[in-house]
Amino acid sequence: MRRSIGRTARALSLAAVLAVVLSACSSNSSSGGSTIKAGPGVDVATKTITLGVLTPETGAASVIGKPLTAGQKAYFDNLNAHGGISGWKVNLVVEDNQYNPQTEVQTYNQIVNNVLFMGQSLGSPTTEAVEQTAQSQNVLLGTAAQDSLFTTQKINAVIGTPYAEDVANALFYVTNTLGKANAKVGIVYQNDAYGQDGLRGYTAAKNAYHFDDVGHATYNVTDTDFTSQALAMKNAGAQYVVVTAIPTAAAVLIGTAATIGYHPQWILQGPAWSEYLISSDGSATGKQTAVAPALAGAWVRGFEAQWGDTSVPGMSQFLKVQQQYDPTQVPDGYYEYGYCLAIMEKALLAKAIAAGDLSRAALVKDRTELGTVDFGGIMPAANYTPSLGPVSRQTDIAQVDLSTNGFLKIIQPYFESSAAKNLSAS
Amino acid sequence: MKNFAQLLFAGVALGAIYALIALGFTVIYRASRVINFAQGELLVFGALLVSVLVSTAKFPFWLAFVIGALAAGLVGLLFQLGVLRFALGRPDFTIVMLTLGLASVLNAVLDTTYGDYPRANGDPWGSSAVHSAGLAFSWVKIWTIIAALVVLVGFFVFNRYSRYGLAMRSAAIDPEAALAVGIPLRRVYATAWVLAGIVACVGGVFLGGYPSSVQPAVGNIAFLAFPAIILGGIDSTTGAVVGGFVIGVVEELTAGYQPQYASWLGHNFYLVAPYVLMILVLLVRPYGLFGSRPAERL
Amino acid sequence: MSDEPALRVVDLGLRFGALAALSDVSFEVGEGELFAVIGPNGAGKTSLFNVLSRVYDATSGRITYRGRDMAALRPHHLAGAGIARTFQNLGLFKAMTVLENVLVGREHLMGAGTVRAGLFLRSARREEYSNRAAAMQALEFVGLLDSARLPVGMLPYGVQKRVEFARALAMEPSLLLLDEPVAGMSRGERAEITDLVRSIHRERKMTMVLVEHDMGVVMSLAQRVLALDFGRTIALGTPDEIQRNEAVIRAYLGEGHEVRA
Amino acid sequence: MSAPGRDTSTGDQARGGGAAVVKSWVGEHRRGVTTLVVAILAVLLPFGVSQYWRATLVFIVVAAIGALGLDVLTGRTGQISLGHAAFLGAGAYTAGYLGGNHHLTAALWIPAAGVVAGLLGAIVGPTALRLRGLYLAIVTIGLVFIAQHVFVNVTAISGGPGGRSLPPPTFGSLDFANGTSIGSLQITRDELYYFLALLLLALGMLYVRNLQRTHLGRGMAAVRERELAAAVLGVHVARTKVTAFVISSAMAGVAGALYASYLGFVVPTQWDLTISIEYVVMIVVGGMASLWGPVLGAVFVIGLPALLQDVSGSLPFLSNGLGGGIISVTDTSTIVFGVLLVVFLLVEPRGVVGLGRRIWEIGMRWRGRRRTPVATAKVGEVSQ
Repeated sequence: MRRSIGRTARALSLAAVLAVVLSACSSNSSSGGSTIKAGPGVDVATKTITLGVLTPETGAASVIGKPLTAGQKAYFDNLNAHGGISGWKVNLVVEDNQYNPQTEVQTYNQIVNNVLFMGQSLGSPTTEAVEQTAQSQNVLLGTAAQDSLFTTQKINAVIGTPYAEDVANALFYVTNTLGKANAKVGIVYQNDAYGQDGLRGYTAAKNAYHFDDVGHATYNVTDTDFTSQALAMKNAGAQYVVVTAIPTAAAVLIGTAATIGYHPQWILQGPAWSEYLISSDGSATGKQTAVAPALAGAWVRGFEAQWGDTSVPGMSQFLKVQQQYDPTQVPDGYYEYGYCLAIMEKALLAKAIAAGDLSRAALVKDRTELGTVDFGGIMPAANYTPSLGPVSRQTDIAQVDLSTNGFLKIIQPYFESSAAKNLSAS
Repeated sequence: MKNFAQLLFAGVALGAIYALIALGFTVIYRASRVINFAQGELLVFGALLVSVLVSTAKFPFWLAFVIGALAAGLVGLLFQLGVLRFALGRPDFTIVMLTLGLASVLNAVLDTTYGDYPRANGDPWGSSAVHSAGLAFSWVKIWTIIAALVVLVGFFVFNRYSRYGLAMRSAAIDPEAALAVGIPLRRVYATAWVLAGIVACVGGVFLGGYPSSVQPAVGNIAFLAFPAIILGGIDSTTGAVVGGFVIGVVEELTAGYQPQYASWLGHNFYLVAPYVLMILVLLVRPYGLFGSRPAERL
Repeated sequence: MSDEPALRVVDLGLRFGALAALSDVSFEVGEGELFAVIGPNGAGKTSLFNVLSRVYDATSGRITYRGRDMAALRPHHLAGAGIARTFQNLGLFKAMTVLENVLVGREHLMGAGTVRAGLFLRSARREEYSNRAAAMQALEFVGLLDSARLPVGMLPYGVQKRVEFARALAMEPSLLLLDEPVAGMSRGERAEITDLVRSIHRERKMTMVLVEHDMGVVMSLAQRVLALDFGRTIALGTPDEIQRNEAVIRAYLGEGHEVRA
Repeated sequence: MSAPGRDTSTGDQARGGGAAVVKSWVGEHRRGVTTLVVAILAVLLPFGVSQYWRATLVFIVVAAIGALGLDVLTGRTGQISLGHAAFLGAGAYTAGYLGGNHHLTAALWIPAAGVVAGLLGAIVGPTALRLRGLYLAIVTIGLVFIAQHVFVNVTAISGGPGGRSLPPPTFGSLDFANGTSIGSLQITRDELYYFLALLLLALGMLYVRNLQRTHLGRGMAAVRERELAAAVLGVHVARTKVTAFVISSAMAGVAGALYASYLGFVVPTQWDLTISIEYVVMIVVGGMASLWGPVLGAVFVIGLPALLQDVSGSLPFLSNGLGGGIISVTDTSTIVFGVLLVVFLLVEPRGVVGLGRRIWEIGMRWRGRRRTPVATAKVGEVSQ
């Protein structure tokens, strides 16, 4: 009974939201004698800007897409509630790209005429599938994928550090910061674009710091057993193992290793981590999983600040917004990522509005001249220049700590390695 | 040597899962002469239900397990009664498509009800393991093998001695004849679908054991079990089981040794090794190791 | 009929594991002769027929047709070698029309490949139409001209049998093998088919081997008859001789009966 | 479309006249006219629809080409294949290699994609000869896995696991990426892809239609219905099967090339079993061994979910990423699709084509019923 009431309530609120969105779509770019130049998705009359979001809401990747979109939306909702960008409000139209290129193309075309640009396009193969069209239509893509190649096209407005730089930094931390110059290091990576990028950083770091590269092992995203990979690393005697994988795979790998009595220092790439690996519902209150002990102590390198660490300037504001708009959200790096993506887009829109030109072409140009965007430390500041390339090369290193809220404790704040600096984008 | 033993153990455990899935395929094939493309979804359905019963409803594992298995069987039954019953005598293609329909519906329903977060399968063993001779045998894997063997033995007993077992075998050999001698085909088919659901659930639950977890994606493993049913001969339950264990071991050993001894075969060759083996076998025996050659009709 | 036999079968043997379906069967069929093989159920008629039509390979002995060793022929070579057959349980393709079924019989006479046929070039077209004409004539012969475009599946059994004959004729064979053509037919249908076989033999002057259970049909059609039992020859001769043959009578009806033709 | 006319008129000479012929001649021409109308509508279609549907149309027509090929193998020759994805992929990478690495014109890489995939079919076909039914089906599944493995590891051509980008078709100065304009009429990238695919589909259908009217088509049907009987009647079973394999793979290759080029970027994991399955669903739902079946199947399998996605976006109880809602748009459309698939196949196992025929027959009967009373009335008048 209570549930059904809840439903109706939710439905109503949603209907309201939709109404706004639809009205925004229906009467777009009706420039009523105002001075501003407006592209599609811009309603000068009501001063609303509509952005598209192409993100996986279903399937395995929805574990990333849902929190990321939530964080992005929370930021804009809060922004709109506080007068928007000099009076302009930002709406999101969300479509499920199912992490499937064909669906991405369809959903892109479904909304492209009603949006100024894509506030989010999640995934590598998906984003690749619309890049060509987007370029020809000057539709900026808020690309949520860390593959280095996206940093080389001005149509992709990316944030954060590419996977390759990320790995290079982590290995710099081992060889230089910790002074383990000739540590025995191995890597287990997913045999796809993501894994390839991780491997690229690994190789770059190897050439720069000459650590003892004892072995590589690959796996497939459908694998259910990791005995061979665990044994390969164990026999190679790897003391540090870089894991460029998805969370479930990382868990099975590390769990299997623990069973056969192999406990190296695991170095998980950002996407290999999920709080659901530790707790049944991702929260501190949830039931601890069986693999949690095995994961404790592992390093997770990424570029999001530790959830709730108020020493980070932007954190308290971030938490306030999250409390207000997504009180049930568990600590999650992707939520932070989405929030920061929104910050970058807000900066972009602010620049365009200030220049009085909200046309698509203008925004693509603005992306290259945006300069530095500060995320209040929630993510390393991003720097947008006409020369393109990675907008950030910084990484932080967190350690899995079962007692911390969010289970991650930062042990090394943002830093940047020489190898990462010298990495040329793919 | 230690490596080999460790890999072999993992292979047998993985093989046990394949054997269960393969058995599910074979049961349906013998009854309706089609591949059941919903086998993977049935597996996920059962496993997720067990997981939720244990974690939220606080059921004891074994009770949840039984309920989950029966529920999965029920889904199979309902599909037979609600859909396939009306498709009796339709071309095989149509029936295969119907199982695909079931697959996509189940898939979306599971996604909606449970989401895609990994869940514990709820078993009592967790990460516990037996250590001896420098090898580690995790209890989940040991139980996986035991459970598989129990199910398989149970199935053979049922198949051999129960009234339905006989009925199913005769229906498998010649439906028309079976019908003629008054064997209730529909009830036989229904039984087959119940069994398929049950074995699927068993496979799913153990697949989700430590250090793995249960989420919709694990349903994909069903596709990897195909070589098992062909290797053994699709209409032979013995074949399915043998095939299952064989490809489990082959996959695991390939993963263990190919990278160092035959790296030219490329990364992740273990993924295709079972299929390569299957094709090699078929070149010699077009109907698998235990399969029966269908009578050529003029 | 010429003295050099068309079909020569020497010491033919066929065994399935321990079971001997045929042993030392020998006979000759002259050009243009209508030769019949009879025998009770399980006598080995069908086995013999399947060996002749290359469905089975003989375990021993040899078969030559017009001096050519048939063991060398694969089933799809038969048509090219001028040998056609009908099937005991109708070898028709239910999903096709009558005309298409008959045209399948002319497969070996048509050479257009995927390119010529796919682009429907003049040559392919000419080939297609000339063969349709031939198929139509075959249908005319069996009196089914008007059914040409009907799906064969919806025709009565007797008519389907005629279609099969039309197809056999369309193959333009020199040897026609008939596998129990009247099996499971009504008296009336049986008479029709008998007449059809007779007229084919008379007008097309082709060698025919008829395997049949029905004495009456065989006696009224065949010029010579081979009687089999348990895979062995028990008699070979003219219909009258066969009818009087003790072994045959015993084989068919057991002791103390007369065979009426 | 003059061929059907000739066809029967010659058949006509063969059977020496008769009203039946005239009727069938008209029948053939009614079909010709219908085809013409459909063709015209197909050409005008993209101008009348939204950008969303224009993109969807491209996917539909491209898929129809692949489905047409699969139908030759599975629908017409009865060889169940779940390996179509492998051939789609082969075509795609041929396109990428020739068009991307060597910057050749699409006039070359599109046919090349067909040829390469066809050759692959010619290699695979013979090994499949001994296998029947489900055994063949599952071996072809193996083909998909093996092909994916090759795609992942032949980095030079496939770009490795990271995938590769593909060029838009270019014919001389015409570059699909930029679109073009005829006089004042602007033709977008999507429209260009659509028309190219449509043209290739039309050619493909013409080709298959011709096959089905010649001995090759009959041979295939004979092999499908009763292999051994066909063999004894002189059908070269092995050659027929391999031929079917080659034709099917070649068409898949072309479809794959267009699909990949339209996406602009492909990763090896895209050519997986689900694509193969999707194609089988197309031919079964559309109606096997019929000319329009594969096309209608493609419309059903790709168009229907797209439609559901389109309409269900505005239903209040559906969540669309903005929070709230009970069930996501995708899950809803997946469920509805699954249910429709089941219901449809229970009601009409012969597929969309069968449904069409049924409606047609009903229509004829209705017309017949309407005419008869008029006729009798006339007779009445005369008799008075």
